[in-house]
Amino acid sequence: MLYREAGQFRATYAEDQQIFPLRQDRIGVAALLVFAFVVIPLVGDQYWLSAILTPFLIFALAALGLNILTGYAGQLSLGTAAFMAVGAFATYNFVLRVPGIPILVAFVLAGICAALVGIAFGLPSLRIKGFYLAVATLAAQFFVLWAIQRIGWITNYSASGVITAQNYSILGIPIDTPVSKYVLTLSIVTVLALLAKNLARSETGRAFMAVRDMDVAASVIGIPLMRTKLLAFAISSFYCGVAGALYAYTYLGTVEPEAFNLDLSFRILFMIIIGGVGSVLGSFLGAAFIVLLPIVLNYVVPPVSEATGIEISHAIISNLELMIFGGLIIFFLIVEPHGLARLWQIGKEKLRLWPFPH
Amino acid sequence: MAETLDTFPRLLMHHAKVRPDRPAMREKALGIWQTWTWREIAEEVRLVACGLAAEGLTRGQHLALVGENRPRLYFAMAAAQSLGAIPVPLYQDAVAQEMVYVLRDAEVTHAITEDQEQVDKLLEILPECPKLAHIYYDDPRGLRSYAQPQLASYERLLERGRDYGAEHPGFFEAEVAKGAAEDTAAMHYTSGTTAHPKGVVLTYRNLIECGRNAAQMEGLTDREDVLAYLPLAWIGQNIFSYTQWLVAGFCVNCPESPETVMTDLREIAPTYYFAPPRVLEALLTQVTIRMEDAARIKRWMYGYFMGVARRVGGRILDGKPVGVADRLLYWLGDLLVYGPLRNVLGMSRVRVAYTAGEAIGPDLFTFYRSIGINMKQLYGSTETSVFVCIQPNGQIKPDTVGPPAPGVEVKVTDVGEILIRSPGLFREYYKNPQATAEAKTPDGWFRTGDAGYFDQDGHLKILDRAKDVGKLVDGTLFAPKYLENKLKFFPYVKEAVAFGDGRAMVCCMINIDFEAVGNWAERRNLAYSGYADLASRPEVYGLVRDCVEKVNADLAADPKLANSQIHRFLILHKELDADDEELTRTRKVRRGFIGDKFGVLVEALYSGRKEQFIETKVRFEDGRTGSISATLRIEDAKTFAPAAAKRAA
Amino acid sequence: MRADATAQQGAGGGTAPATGAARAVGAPILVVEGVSLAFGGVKALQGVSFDVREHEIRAIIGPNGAGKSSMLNVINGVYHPQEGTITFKGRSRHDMVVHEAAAQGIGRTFQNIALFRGMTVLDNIMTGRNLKIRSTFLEQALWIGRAKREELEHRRKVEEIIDFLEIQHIRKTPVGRLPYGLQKRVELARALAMEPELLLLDEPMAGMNLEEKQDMCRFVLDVNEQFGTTIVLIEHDMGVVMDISDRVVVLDYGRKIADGTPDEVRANQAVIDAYLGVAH
Amino acid sequence: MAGPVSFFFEVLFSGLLAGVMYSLVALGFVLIYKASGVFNFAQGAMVFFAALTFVSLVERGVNFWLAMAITLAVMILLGILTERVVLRPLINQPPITLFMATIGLTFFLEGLSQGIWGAQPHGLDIGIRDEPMEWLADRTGMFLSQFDLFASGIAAVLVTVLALFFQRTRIGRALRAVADDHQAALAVGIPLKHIWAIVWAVAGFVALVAGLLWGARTGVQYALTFVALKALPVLILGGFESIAGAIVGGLIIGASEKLAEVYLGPYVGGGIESWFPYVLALAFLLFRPEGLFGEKHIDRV
Repeated sequence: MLYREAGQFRATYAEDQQIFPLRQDRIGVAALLVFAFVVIPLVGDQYWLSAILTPFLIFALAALGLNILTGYAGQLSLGTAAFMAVGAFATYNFVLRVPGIPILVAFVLAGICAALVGIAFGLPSLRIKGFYLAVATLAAQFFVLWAIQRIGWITNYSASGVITAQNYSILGIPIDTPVSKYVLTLSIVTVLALLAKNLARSETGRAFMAVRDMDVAASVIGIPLMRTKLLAFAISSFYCGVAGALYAYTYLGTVEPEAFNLDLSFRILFMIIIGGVGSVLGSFLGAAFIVLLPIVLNYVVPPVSEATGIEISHAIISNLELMIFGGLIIFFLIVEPHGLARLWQIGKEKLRLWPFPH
Repeated sequence: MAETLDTFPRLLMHHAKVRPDRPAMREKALGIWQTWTWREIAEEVRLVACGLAAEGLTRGQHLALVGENRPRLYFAMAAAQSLGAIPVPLYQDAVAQEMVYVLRDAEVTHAITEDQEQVDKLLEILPECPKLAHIYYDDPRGLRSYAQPQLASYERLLERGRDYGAEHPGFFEAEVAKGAAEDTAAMHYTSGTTAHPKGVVLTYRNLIECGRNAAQMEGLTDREDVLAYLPLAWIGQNIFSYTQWLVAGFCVNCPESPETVMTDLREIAPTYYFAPPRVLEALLTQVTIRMEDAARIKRWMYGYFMGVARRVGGRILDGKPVGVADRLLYWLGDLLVYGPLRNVLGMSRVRVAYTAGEAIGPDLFTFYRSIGINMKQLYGSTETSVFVCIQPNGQIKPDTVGPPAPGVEVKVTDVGEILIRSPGLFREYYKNPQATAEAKTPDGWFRTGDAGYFDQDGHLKILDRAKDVGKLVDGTLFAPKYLENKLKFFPYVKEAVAFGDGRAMVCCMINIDFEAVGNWAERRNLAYSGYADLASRPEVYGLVRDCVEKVNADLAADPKLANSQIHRFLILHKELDADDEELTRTRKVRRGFIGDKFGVLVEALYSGRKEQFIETKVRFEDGRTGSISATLRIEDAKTFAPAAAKRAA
Repeated sequence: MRADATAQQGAGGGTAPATGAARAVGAPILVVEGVSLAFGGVKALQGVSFDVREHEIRAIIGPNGAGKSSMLNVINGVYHPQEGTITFKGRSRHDMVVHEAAAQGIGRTFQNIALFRGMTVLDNIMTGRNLKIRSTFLEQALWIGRAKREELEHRRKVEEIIDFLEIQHIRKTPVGRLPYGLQKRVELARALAMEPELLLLDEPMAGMNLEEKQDMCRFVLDVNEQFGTTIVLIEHDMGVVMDISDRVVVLDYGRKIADGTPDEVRANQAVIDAYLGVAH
Repeated sequence: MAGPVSFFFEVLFSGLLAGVMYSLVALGFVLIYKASGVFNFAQGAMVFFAALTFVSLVERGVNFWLAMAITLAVMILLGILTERVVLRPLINQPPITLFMATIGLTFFLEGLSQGIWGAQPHGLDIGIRDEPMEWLADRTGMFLSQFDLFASGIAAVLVTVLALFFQRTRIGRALRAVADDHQAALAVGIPLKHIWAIVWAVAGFVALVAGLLWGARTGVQYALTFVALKALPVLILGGFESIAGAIVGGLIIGASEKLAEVYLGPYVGGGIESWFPYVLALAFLLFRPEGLFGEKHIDRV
């Protein structure tokens, strides 16, 4: 209905292969970007910026990283948080030990560190698949956290392993307000999402998906499995590493290794299952869902509790949250394995075919 | 300057100079719309012309074009004209034998074909057409191992042209300069509902003046987009996708294949569109079928807003006063239904749309206008270079074809036949002075053979072919095409053939639309084994009877036509087919032929029998023939007394 | 009417001589010598030797379980034989490595369609071009220079194959939604996108109806004629094999029992026995 | 016999005994994997759920054995529900999907159990003290916990019972048949769906036993769910389909983990049990991807 496609024809392959081939989509995305970059910083209050939008973007980035590995390349990982931790602590060390290093360079280097760790823990993927591999990635989760906690040099010998992000600025502008942190996060996430979209529509993305869908056929047409899988681990870990760096530097400010525990890994896995496996959009939708659900529950439950007279404590709400997450995972796996992104797509198809049925 | 632009090659050179880098033609191929600019086309036409000259094509000779709408066939057309040779497009779906007459009559020496399928046909009849010495093909697929000396690829022709052009600098320009407005521009063979087809000789002046007048009237610019999807051999295709293309300098788009026309139409979304009624009918059938599968609420919404559109859509399009509430409703409908519908039909950008080639049912016509598409009727024929009457914007009446187009004189004889004099009038029938003399009066009027009259607003109303309009025994007017078109508005009815001239009542043979009725049957879990089986089902008879009776109710409301209600009908066991000569190649019903071929059925309709056995010969695609037989049921339909029916609101 | 038109085209292609003048069978491009393959105790192939000449269509036939698919899997390195050598384009080796075989110019389709189900037809075929892409993932992520140029160039190549196999209308459809016959065609397209010198087809017509089989035959012949691709195919339908292949190898219980032109093979007593012995 | 040697044995034995505890949890995984091909990540949550239910019942004054019976009933019900609600709709999906579903189940169960019984830790006393056996310490100089010994005994009994169950009963044989071939199982005459329900119920029972033993040792608290994580390397080592593998794998992991912690830990800062088993299992995987007792599968193309 909203999609009036008639007359949008492509005369070159470049037009046909652009990320958003439909004019309406391009307009929509442009409007969204204007809204996110201009309107939100102008009107957003501190709480929304620093407690909701910034973490949402960071989680979306981490989910995107996991999605590259799991959704596109088909390698399940339970160690996402570990790669984030590498990013966070590597950034800390780069800033600490390389005087005057620009923060963006530190982020990129931290991402590369995470990528290297990712490659190391991706090595077993050459011999093992499926949940064997998933279990193997748990090793990364435990080993990395252990290493950060035990190797004092990494945390600059802080007693409890806690680090505090140093002050930093970009082009002389100190990044110390919720707005500036939000805009920085948004910029990085936008660029990385764009790069991910580009990867997905080019040779690398197709190689990932080929390995995911049928590895024997992939190797028969000449896709080297080892290189492809390791590349997936590297790129995925890079994204997670940058997400971890942002987690420390634009969201929390002060982090301990335990912040990157297995629970966080699971949360990010949930984001992609609910949001949509193998979809860049899905990473954002899933992150939004997981970030917003507790907030919605906290808004909704107390009035219900008052109205019904049943006392619902905060602990119960957090348990309810766990149950809802778990239940939703099962629900989505059964009903819509491609998550919210697929629902979105179906809705879009309906609008494109309107008034005819889908 | 305008005086010198009096041949197509000169027009082409003009565009190449004035708008060299504007897209002139596109073709969907290899997944995208490959684009040629005017400059590129002019250059390619030059090469092809040189190549054809090198291969011996000279002034006055004929070049046959056989294939779908492919840019290269258009280029070849312009190339031939540059040399003063005359392009003769053939119907690409004709079987080989049907091509023999034209190829011999026009003494065709060179032919440009689309692909292996067409090459095979020409090779098959080569012994019967000794003059045909050169056959070129566009798509080399499968033709590699063909060794016939007459065959060469289009690429080879280009190569020859490159060499020839290098050897003869200035040759092309000199040839173009030799052309004159009175030269023959093209020859189109009339589909020939009777006897052999006749070659209609049209000059540059005929085509260009006609095309230019109409383009001015409709305000066509060089920004129009047109989809070329109808047979090249049809004069309309020549006018809209070639003559006016060169006159206005817009862009013509060739679809990927006949199967993808709907998708391609939607992608291009032409601004200038034309379709014979059967295409519009097929589109409406698609819409109806797909809406039937929609959820109930959507069906309701569709039904409701289509009602609103019928009531006020046409008036809004004509700029007539409409109440605020209705305007608001129509606006809402446009948002929810009409706009999306235009979008899925690929007609969002249409500024001017014509329906031509045949009379259109008023309901079908109104449907498109009501959803906001500026559809107009156009009256004309091959002999008049199409344009005789055009409905001007804002003065659209579904049952007339509008006033005469600029520069056209129309008069109606005492016996009701329409005569025409216009700059577009053909010069002659090729090598057929007798037919020319029959068709053209000494003072230059062309006898159309159509019956009609001017209404009080000066709009021409066409009844039918003059020879087809008849009278029932009681003297009531019987216009079979009018009835048939009313029936064909229903998605379930594909073709209808009405009989009644000199009879006491009107009876009708009907072809169901296999897809629409098949869909209907599936939704009712009605199993059927094929077309003949489905057509014989009592349920289907019931469905068709409803359609017939609705038509009758309508007819009863019109005092002049009330007596021509359909009393009896039957559903044919086979689809009427051009290969069996029941339809013309432009898919017009050949009523007389059908009356003869199915004589027993006609007799059974009027003798009151309940069923009738019939055996008919059919011809398959590959040229084999066979016969099929069936016992057809004949049913009565309810008719309405003229007084009992209320006038439609 | 349209389906008939295609069939007519098909008939036209079929009437053209299968061994046209455009195609000259050359020297052996592939030589298989003494290949034996066993899974645990099961002997799939025992001392099989044969050669494939450049530009020819070579068929491998045999009853179920004769080791035909195993043979293909050995040729392109999916299985590693215990004994024997494979000589491809003059280089002998004990066994192939899968993606190396691809790089050497061996393309392959599978008996049970092995398409990438989560991807569209276009993307599936594009994966066939992956080997030819030189840009790095970084360039691709940034969509600059070489990466973009290559992507568009290869798209054009792929479109030619799409056109060749007449699958334009399903270009953007996810392969999972296609009917079986079309999936087979897409798989062939993907293999063709590799521009292989040697194309291994594992039962390309299995499970197809007559019209689809005719189409597929026409495509196989066209590929052979137009691109000069050497083709090794396994097929169950004897009629098809005899019509389109130059030479035939017959396997039974992992051993070669006959080798020769279709006529020679048809007359071979061992072949007749092997086929009569198979219950249908 | 005091000194480094006896200390080594002390470490080794206590490791082996702890390993038995891992085996006990791994056993639950193996049972379900064998019968339905599902890698049930929620096994840990089931252990926690069982222990928490039991201890809460006992704290509310329910008799020990009655609490045991009620908990068992709850676990069986949970198993059946899981099969019905989660696994049956996902039948024929790729194993990795089922795996993720059980991660969802893990969260659901954690939320559910704490939602019902509260999140505060509980002590669980089953009458055996977790202290060294004096007579053993006196004679050999080794300090081994009598609780560990007791737990090992229970585990041994459980394994024996299960082995008998698999070998001797009709259902047991059907279960084994299922593991090999679903069609064959149908031939035994037991509907597949019943078999799966039974397996989930048995797994629930094993979870209960493991929950009681682990709960008695470490207290019943949220961290109990992590014992599942301990069992994973055991599974990789022993193979997903082998009961014997689960036991041997458990012993190896338990022993090597303790030994590594004692002899290697000091050099790298300690606390290496969290990851050592994984690294060990991974290193092992690279050489034998099918595990100790697993069968080698050939990918047929």
